[in-house]
Amino acid sequence: MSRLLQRYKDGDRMNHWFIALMFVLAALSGLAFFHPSMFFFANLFGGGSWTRILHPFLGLLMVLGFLGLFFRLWRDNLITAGDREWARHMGKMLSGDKAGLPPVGKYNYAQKLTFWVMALSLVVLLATGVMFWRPWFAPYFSVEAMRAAVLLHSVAAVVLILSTIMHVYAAIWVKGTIRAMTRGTVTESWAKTNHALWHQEVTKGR
Amino acid sequence: MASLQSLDVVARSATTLPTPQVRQAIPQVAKLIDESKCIGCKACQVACMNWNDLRDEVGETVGVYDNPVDLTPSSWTVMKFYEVEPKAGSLEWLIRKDGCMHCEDPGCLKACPSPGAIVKYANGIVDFISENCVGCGYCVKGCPFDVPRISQKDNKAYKCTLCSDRVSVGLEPACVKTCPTGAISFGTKDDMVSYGEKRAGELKERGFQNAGLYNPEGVGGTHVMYVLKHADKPQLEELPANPRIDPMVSLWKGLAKPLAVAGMIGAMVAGFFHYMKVGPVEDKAEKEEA
Amino acid sequence: MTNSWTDIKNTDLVLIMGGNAAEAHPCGFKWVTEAQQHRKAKLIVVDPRFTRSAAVADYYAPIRVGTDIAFLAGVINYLLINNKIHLDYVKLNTDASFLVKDEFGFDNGFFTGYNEGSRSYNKASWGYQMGPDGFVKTDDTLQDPQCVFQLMKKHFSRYTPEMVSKITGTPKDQFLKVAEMLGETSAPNKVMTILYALGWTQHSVGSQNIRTMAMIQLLLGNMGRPGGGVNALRGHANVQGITDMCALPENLSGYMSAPTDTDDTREKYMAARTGKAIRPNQMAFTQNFPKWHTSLMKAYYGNAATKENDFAYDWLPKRDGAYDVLAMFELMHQGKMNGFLCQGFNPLAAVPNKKKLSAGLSKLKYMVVFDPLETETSEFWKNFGPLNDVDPAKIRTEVFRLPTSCFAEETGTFTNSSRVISWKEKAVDPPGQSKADSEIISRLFMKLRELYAKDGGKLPEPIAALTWNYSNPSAPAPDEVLREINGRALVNLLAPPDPKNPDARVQSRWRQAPSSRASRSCVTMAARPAATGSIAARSAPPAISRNGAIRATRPGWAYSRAGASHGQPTAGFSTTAQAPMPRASPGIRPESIWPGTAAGRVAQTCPTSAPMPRPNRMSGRSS
Amino acid sequence: MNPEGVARFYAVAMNEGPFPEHYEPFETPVGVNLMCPTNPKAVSNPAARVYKGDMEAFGKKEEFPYAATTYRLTEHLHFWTKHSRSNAITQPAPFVEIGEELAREKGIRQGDRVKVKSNRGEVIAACVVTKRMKALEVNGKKVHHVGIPIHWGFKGVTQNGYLANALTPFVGDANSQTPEYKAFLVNIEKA
Repeated sequence: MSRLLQRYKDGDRMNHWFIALMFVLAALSGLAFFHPSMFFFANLFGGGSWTRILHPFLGLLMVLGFLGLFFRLWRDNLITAGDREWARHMGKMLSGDKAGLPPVGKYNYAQKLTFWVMALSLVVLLATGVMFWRPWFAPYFSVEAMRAAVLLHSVAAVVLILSTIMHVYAAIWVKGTIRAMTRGTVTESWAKTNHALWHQEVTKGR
Repeated sequence: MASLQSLDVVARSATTLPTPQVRQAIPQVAKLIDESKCIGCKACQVACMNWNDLRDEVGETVGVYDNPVDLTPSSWTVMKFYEVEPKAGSLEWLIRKDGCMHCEDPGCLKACPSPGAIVKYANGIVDFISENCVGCGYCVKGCPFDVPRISQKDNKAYKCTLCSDRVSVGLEPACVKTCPTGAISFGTKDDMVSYGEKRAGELKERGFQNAGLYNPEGVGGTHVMYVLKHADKPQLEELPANPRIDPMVSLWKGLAKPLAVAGMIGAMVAGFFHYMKVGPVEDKAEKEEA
Repeated sequence: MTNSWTDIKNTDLVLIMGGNAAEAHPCGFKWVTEAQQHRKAKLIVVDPRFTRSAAVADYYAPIRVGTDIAFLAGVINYLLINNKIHLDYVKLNTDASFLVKDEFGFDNGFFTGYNEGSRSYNKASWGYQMGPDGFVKTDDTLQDPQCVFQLMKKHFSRYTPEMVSKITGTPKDQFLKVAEMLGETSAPNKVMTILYALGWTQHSVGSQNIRTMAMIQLLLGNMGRPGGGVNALRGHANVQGITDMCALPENLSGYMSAPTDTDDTREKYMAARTGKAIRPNQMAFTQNFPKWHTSLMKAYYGNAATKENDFAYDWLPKRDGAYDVLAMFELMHQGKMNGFLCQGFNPLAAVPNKKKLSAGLSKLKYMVVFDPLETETSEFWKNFGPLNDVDPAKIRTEVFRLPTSCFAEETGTFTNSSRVISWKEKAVDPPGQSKADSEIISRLFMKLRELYAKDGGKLPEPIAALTWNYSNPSAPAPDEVLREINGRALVNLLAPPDPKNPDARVQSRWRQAPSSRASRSCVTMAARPAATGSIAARSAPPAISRNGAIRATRPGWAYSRAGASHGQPTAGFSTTAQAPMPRASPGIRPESIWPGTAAGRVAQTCPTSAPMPRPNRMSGRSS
Repeated sequence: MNPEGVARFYAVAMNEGPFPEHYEPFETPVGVNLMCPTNPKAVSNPAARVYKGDMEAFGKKEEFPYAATTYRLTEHLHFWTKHSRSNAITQPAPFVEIGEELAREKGIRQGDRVKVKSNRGEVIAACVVTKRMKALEVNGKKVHHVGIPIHWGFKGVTQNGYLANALTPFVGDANSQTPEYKAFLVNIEKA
């Protein structure tokens, strides 16, 4: 049984799960309006009107939550020269051949990408969402502007959902990852295998 | 105001399966507004208020005859006055009765996310069913004529019902009943179209060369039509020249829907099979130690 | 209206001037759109503003306010010099050929006989030249320089298109365009109608505005023809009804001129009002005046009105001066009138110069307001900031407000612009303690009568002897009043033999005309010594007259005159009088209270009959 | 029906003359009667009754240069329907109408509050600036019109307003005594 390494502090984890929760609620309530086949989600929120009332607030909370995490993690997610190298070998990653990949730090290129895509789509969701948030803000925007807004809002939402699906799958697929967010720790061997450079960093001087 | 039977509902918002299509024998109805006979007396506005038991706020004069100045949740029709000079020096005072056009292909219905909040009846009337309205305001974005208004009081969308309750029992809409000069007529769509074209012809004789019937194809024709003195320039009266459901709305409520759903499901399915084929990533170290 | 609303659909050209039919009369306006669509009629609007009528017009010309006579006189000139007149019609049906006294003249703004001090004319020099036979001299060639036609040519020749444009501000080409379009209807197969309202009457030259138009229609031969006429559009549902009920101080019921101080005997009164034909084979409408008046007095006083007491002539109030709406408030302002019963009338809002009105009302001892609404007048004493900046402390007038029922809250009739009378049933009960005007006035009358009986007083007879046979004297039922006004036979008369068919005898009845309660219900009594209680105010000028069952009913003399007109049948009257129309005739007969106005309708009831003599349009009051 | 038995072109019954003649309104923007420029006594109807004090209450064109007229609107009936909610909704508040040219001269914009003064009183209301009232060329000079609907007062369910008859002159037709509501003089300025 190898040593455990601290990957996330409690704050980070609580923040993450708060976002996750808000995402699920916002996504379900949003999808209810997006496609008739998913309108039944509205029942989870007390019917159409309540869904319409709650969705913007859920979305707002998600964004605020993400803001918190953003400030904790943005530095670790800056794209580096190593990432470009790693990107070239992404194919091996998908076939599960870890050995063929250059060593990475706390996050690999794909994770960083997901981080920024999520951040970006949340910005779009917030901006466009406000534009047709009834009854408060919608009256200040022209119908044309709102038409563009609803379209962009949907696109951004889909992007966010897709990247989240990927995010979740990756966590399930790479064994030993989930405990990072459930317990905050990972096994040293997990770190060696998946984030060699980060492992060196945290074990340096021991 | 749902006053017809569910059998009469031929189109229903946010509904993926077909609605009853058996009622084929019902004649399509239409209201024809003959601008050349309209004296802007606003009797239709008052008739609408009285039949539908609406009473808007007593407003202010903002410097025009129009009052209320625009459609509101409690004013489903208003007279709009336009001082225009189609030819330089030839002043005309165009008076248009504004309200829902009851499109054959209604943008509001297309945009509405709430099942059954907006319906189209077999006779062509587009109606809002308030009990299903969630107040999202999508109908506002869907409408090419900027008609629906959402109440600040109850967050429901409102507009002209073409007096569907009266029509369903064989009466004409209240505004038609009231119009003192016969500027508003009501009948089957076919009759109204031919009468409208006749009137347009008579107006041409009277010197309005560009008189014509406003029954825009872009929305599949409308069940409220105008006889315009200047059908070539409907913009003179804030009527869109070629109204159609906005491309952004079509995309949003058209292609975007299946694509997105396919994408999301696709992503999950892909993940599943990837897992099954490649299997999980486990770190060697653990194995060795074991 | 000389014609009916529905008749407008028969016209080829509609002129709207001095009115705004589309806005003020939208329901009647349907007949204009009807004519436009189905008869391809053209619509011309002449107005200072481009109105909602102009919005649906074929041609619009602007005009400066108060210059209609210049415009229309210019049209007359245009018609005369371009010979756009219906000459046969003019020769047959107008006084064009009559010779006028040589003394008559016009110079620099004044006709002959002007007295600057009294601001009035001595009309001695104006009359026609009378021949030894007692008839007017005429020149059928219309060439005599003193004949009306030539005088007219001379008078209106000064109104050149240039002058018209200079005065009215109407661009010359636009004026000529209108004149030309009007001129086209001089063709015998073309007819024009004119719709006007208060835009012509509410001027210091209001009556002449309308007269000028009447002259145009005569020149064009458009009077008394379907689709023609000069049509005054009344202000609301029943203003005609109130007018028919002698709401005017100078009238008794049936538009019979009321006596003045100078008519101290019945003889004088009759002499001044009984007309005599001044052309051979003609009749003067007013030659039966004594018969009408006697009928009225029998209706007022029944058996108390006898030949011996001159049919109670002495009991009638004698006007000591003008009591029109302006005169009344002038008296008030001078402090000479200090009590005011204000029935269905909002003078503070409706009468000119609010400041003067307010000052006048403040000098009253008391004012009683009968109205279904809280009128400004009833609160003239209250300070509403700048909107009504008065000091209640300084106003001593005691104001009583008597809530009355509204039109939908009482049974009765409406008389519309066409003089068509419709009976209406009460729809709802009046709120609270409101009462019908008729009940309020009747109770007041009963109280007065009681007081006279108890305390006597100067000349009690007019009140004491008045016919008042209602099942409930304090609240006459509308149908009772209507029945009474329809008149009743005192004695059966046989018509004189028909010369064409001497054997046949037409059964006719001499009917007694009843009084119109309105002659009292509309009284505003000036609390002044004259116990004769002068008829002091129209209860409701066009500005705001009220529907009321009683005032909405008909003047009864219409029948008695029908009887009277036997023996001298003339186109119009023999037709209408003998037409079997007991119920319908009331709708038609009152037309004739405006001399000649029946013609338009007669032409319809018997299209074959020659166009009727035309009226001199008496006053702007017909709006 | 007339003693003549025919219609009259020539009517002795009329108080100001057997033939119609143009006379200016008692408040005239022209000042003279162009039909008889040399006769100051025949500017306005010489037979019209004018009471003592009212002559003085007439305004002159120097002080009140604009021709005004009062009128009804289709949405209301005189001073009754301001008590009715439905009518109030369709025409809620008092206004006056002027042409675009006059508005430009006076710096008045659509909907501005304006003060209209006659020699007898004043009215303050919103301003409707319109193409429908154009300046007219009268005797070589421009005459502007000011239109004043009458329907508002200080009772009822409409917005309160001034009574239009604060402005109108106390003089009537020489035959019927119907007041001259339709032609008088005012001045107008931004309130």
